[in-house]
Amino acid sequence: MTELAVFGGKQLVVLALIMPLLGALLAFTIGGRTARWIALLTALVELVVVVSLAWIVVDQQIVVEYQLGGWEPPLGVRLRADGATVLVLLTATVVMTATMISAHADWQPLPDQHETRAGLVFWTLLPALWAAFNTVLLSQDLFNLFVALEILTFCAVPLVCLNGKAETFAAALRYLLFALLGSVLYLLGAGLIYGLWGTLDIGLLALEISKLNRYPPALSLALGLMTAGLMAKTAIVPLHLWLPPAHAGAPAPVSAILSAVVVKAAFVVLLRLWFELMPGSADTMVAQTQGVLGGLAIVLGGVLALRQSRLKPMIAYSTIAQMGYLFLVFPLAGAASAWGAGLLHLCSHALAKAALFLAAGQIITHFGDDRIDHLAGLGHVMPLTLLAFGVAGFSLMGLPPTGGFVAKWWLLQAAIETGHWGWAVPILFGGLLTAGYVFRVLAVALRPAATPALAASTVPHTANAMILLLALSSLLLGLAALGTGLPPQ
Amino acid sequence: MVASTWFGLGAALIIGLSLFQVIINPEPLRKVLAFNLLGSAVFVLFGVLARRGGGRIDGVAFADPVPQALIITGLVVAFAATVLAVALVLRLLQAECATQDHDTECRIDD
Amino acid sequence: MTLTLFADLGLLIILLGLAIITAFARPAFVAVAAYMAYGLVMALAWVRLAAVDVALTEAAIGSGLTGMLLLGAVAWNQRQTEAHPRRRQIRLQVPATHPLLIIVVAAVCAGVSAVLAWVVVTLPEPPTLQVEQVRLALPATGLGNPVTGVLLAFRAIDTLLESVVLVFALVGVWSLADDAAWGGRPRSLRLVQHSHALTLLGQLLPPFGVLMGLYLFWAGADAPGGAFQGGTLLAAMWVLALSAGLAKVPAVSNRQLRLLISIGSLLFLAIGLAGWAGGVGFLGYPAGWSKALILIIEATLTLSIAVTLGMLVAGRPHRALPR
Amino acid sequence: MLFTDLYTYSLVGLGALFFCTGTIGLLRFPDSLSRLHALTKADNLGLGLVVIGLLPQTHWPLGAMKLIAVWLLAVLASTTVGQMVGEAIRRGVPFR
Amino acid sequence: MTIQWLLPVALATPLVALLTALCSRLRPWLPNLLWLLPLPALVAAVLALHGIPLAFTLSGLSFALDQPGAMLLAAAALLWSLAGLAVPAVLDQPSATRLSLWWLPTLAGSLAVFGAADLLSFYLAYAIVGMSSWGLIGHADHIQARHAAGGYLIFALSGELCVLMACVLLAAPLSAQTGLSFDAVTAALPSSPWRHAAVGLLMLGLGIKIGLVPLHSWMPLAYSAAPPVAAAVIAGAASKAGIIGLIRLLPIAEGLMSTWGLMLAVLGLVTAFYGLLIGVKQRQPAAVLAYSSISQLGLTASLLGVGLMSAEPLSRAAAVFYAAHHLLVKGVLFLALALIMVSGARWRVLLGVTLLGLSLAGLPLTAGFLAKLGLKPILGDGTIGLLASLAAAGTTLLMLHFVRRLAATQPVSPTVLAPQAWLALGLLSLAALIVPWLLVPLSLGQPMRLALGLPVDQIPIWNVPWSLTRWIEFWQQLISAPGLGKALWQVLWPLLFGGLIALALWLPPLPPGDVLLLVERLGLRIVCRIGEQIQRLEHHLRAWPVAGLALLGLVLLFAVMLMG
Repeated sequence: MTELAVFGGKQLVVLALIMPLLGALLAFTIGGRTARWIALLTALVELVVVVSLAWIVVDQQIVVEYQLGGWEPPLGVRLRADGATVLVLLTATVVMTATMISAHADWQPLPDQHETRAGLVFWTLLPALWAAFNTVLLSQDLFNLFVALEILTFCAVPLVCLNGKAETFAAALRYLLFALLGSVLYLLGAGLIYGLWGTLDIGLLALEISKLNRYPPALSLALGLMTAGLMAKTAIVPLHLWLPPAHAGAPAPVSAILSAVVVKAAFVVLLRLWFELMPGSADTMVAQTQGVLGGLAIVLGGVLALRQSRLKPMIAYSTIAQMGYLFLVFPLAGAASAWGAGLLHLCSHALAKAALFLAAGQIITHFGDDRIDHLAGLGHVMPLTLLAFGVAGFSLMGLPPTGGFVAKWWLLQAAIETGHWGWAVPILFGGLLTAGYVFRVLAVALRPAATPALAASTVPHTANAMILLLALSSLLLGLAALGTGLPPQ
Repeated sequence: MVASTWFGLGAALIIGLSLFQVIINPEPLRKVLAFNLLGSAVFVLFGVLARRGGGRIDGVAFADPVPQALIITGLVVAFAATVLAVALVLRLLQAECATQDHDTECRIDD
Repeated sequence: MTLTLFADLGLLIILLGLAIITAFARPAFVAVAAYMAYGLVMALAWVRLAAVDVALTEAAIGSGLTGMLLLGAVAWNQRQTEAHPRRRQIRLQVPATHPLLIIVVAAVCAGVSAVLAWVVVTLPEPPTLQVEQVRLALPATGLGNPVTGVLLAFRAIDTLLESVVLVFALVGVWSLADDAAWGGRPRSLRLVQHSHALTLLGQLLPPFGVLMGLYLFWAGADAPGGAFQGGTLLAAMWVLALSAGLAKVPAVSNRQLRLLISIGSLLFLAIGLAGWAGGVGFLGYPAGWSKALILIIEATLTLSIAVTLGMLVAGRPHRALPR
Repeated sequence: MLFTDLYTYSLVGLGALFFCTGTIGLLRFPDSLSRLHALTKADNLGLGLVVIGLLPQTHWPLGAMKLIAVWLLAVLASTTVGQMVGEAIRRGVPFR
Repeated sequence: MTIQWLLPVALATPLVALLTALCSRLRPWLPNLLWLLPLPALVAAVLALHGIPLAFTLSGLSFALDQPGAMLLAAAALLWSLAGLAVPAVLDQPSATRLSLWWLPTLAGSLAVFGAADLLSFYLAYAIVGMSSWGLIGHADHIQARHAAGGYLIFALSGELCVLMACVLLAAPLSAQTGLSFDAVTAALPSSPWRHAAVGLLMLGLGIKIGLVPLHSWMPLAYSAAPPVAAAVIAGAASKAGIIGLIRLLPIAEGLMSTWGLMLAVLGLVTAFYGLLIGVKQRQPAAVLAYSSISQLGLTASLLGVGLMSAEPLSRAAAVFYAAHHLLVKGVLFLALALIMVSGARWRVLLGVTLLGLSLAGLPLTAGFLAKLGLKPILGDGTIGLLASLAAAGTTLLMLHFVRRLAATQPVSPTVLAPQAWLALGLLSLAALIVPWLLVPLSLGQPMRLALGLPVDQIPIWNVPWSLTRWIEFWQQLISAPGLGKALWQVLWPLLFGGLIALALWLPPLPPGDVLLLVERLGLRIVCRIGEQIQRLEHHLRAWPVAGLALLGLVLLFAVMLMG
């Protein structure tokens, strides 16, 4: 039974990688009105593939490996899907599918038009971004990861300035240049590592590094370059200059995917770098620094989210704060539950953040104003959207039984287990700040409207359904995690 | 000191120069130019590593083919990045020109 | 032996000089010109580093197309500042005027390059693991040139992603057009002033260039060359013809153009899937067929790369097609 | 063998000399047009001499053909560029 | 020894200065010289403490500086000098000169009374101090001053008459060859037939001087009417004449003194608590200080009484130290009052005043704490010990009340004071904090060792010269003493108890939900300001060069960390 599962897993891994790529190319080539349907079809097929892959990997407890082109790792590139990767893949798939369905009506060509600019670009670059994200998750080759991260950036940047507003061009350019700076440093690091051992496959490198007792200067410089480069792409505090304008300026579905999926890719590579390449690195100084930067991000992001006057910049800063939580996994890596906590927080944040941004998008289009102080009467006009906003906010805050809560709980457990009490402070204070800016919005929104009640404008039901689905799935994730009891190893 | 090591040192120096320009120079076009310089210097380092991995068969020097392939892929990716960056800069200039004085026609190519 | 060392050191000094001019020259035009020269001299350096394939790519893409793009952008920027002198310069950031900040940044950059130099000098004995493996595995692919072997057989996924990168970069560039101009023709290659000399060059050079491009693509299997180098040369010739006004830039919504752009990647994907279906594994080639399949892939790749690079240089679409 | 080496040294040296004169012309001449003249004439001639000097060193006939092709292309390119720059100067585009 | 001339010069300088007042041209300069005159006395006292015997006799009047006299003289000279420094700054020209006319005799008397070696010189100095204080009290030209001066005069005169009669009765059994020295007097007293009358009259006379309960009523009127800088010297130095009299003239003799000692102790304690009760009700800060003086002097008297009762010589040394400490602290409080009445309250000054006020009550690390520690074994843990602790708590309450009233005083037209006034206050408060620490090993050495359970070495306490090495070694022993914690707590609890009562009485009325409202009003402003700072910091962080620098900085940081 298991070798059938293994064979099936191998094929599904390849399909998971190729389907979105094929979808993007076809959507571009055929274009016109059918581009949207091609993309949606790809999304559904991809959903089926990933769900079955997830079922095989998680249920059968196996790790699927696939040598591309049949060549052994030092020569060829290896794909690998273990429990963690599949979970993140599944979350990303859910988020992408939900966002595509909720945005299916945007940028539609007029009856006389054959094709619109934004429509073609959106329906081409979104599946492309998806393919790049899948490659980042599955690939085990450092240079292949570089190319995938580059494609991710090239697809994300044009989407940021899709609406053609002047300030979004500056934001997109700053995002592109800073991401490029990060990936050039990453490339330099990968090159140095190749210079040392002549291979770029993570498995083989882990073997080589485990033989060392002290890191040669070339390896420490390479790891420094790669870590800093990837941190530039995850927008941790000192390097977060590009995230707020980009995520706030982009159209809602795009900023949902940027915050929920794109930012996580570089983090997954960082996790792989620090946990698979160098197991047992929790006590090094670097892990402590990452923890400190994470704590700083939580505080700074939280405070600035509180001080924003508009909805989308607030949610963008909240992304910086929540990414801070993920960086706390590094110093706590000694504990068993830290890895599971980081993973769960990554997934629950992705779902909740996507719901928040999509809800914000609906609020801007149908309520007309996204200044937080002017949201009075929103509860009356768009009750469902606000409900989704609230549920997603609770998950971010970490109220039981949401996924956010379980993640924070496991993180605290890890902090106690490893005896580093200090890390509990940012975790709890972050929760407080998050509660601050979520309730601030809810408080205003639930207030009766000063002006006569606006007509309850019709938010498209599919969009509402998708936002609710995302928010509730973040909730269900928490329940599922509670169900399993112990965090996955 | 083998010739390739000299090229490595030269590449390290150019990386330092171009990083300084990327961070300090405020003009976007000069930043993109510095990025290209940075990229080519990184690829020279790859080339040096390739040359060290290679050798000399009956008088004809050869280098490790894998980094060469990586460099070619890297060059194409860097070119794509440059094209996107330059297009963004020109579009930004046009948008800025449009916002500053609405009267003149800010066509990007005339 | 020392003679070639002097030649290399001379080359290196020229490279450093050009790099310094590129980085620190005040007028942008000089910087870009220095960068193009730097690219060409770098091609020589690649030959010295025994990486001829890379030399070709660097000369074509690194200095040729990139130089042309940057030159066009700088020229347009200068035309704009001359036409509207009082407009303030576009700044991506507040210029770092604080001397302390500049000194610290300079120090940190110097630190990074110093550590890098130290690392380069103290690199341990290089592993020849990969070189041997490629030499052993190459006959299986039927290719002579190891670089093409790596590119199209062993690390085929990288090349596939690379060809896709160009397509998505093109989509990114097109996305910057105005909504009204969608479907129109890119116009950035139209010369400000019609020039007879260019027309003559446009008529004389392209046939020779196309021949060279095809030769490069064909020779790529066994000697330095390949899809990218050939494709770039073809693109150069096409751009020359376009800018000389001998050919018209196709409209963005032109269906054939789209197909030409994505045919390379699509076919590569198709053959990969065929391998996957045929049990050889995705991007794997059945035993005897690998050389033939690789040549087919290279041919379509050359074609689509030529078209894509040409359209990339042509820029974003402008006037909408008169319906 | 001595004769071919001697022949190559002398011709390549002469070609290098022409390149030097071209560069000195570039630096010393007052206006752009005369500089253009120096460049296109001297450098092309210098290149021709170098190519002829190298002919015996390469594999006959393919290598020689390639060298000559290189020279012809260089001549074609420099004349076109010379023409275009000349027109630009005549039209009064200020060249810094 | 050539230095012998120092003591007479020290005692004579104020009188000589008084002569210069006759010439009108020099008179306006007098107030500026006031701070200079007590300095020779200070030097003499310091030398005496270092063990150099100083004595001289002048036609029947003999003066000598022994241990207690030198200690009190040093403290008094310091107070007179720094108060003199403040006089020209606080008072304008004509009244300053007028004040200095009465200032000089009081100074002379006060210095001489500590140096007196026999009955006659003691009574002479005591009379001079008594009479000239009248001038200082009546200095201000408003009715209350005249009324207070009149009252003081009646009390002072009757007091001096009683002391005179007591001196006569004491001198009666003596003959010419034994002289009137104190030792002779105390030796002859137990056997003399008029011993009870002499002691009673002596206690009555000196009781008026130190304000024991029925005889205290002049003191509050005098101190609140007198200009505060004058009140400082009277309350500080002049009133100590009574204490030195009790120490010198009452012999430690079994039997005779037990009844008088008991009476003195009881009277002292009653005065202590009476002073506290009335003092808390006073509104004028000067009056509060007056009652505090009454209470402290009462406590010292009770200390002497207990000593007399149990014939314990240690009590004298403790009383001297306690008096010296009270002298300095009271001087600082009055001087601070003087400066604040002119230039308005400043929170830094109030803080210093609170600190010194609480040192009276035994604030840890201050001289008062040492005094309290020294008193413990003498007063024992019985009822008297408990009462003494309660008195300490009362003193805390009184001092806090004084500070509250002081903070409330707002001069009608606040004028900027000359810097020398603040210099004087600063130096004096510094002295009040440090000098007692230097004097402790001499006086309180034995009782403190007893309190901390250390072995008591048997060297007699009086003629032990002061030396730095012995001082350091004394303190090293003390620090490592086992009983330190217990003793610390015994001194501390009254202080806390007094503080608690003060809080209960004077806490401003708070609205319900007090802390929350306070935090809300205060906290919100702070949080907003912090928020703005963080936003500005973050704005700088997002500048491109800074972000680039951070990125490369992280690269180097991580590389170095991994390499190390």
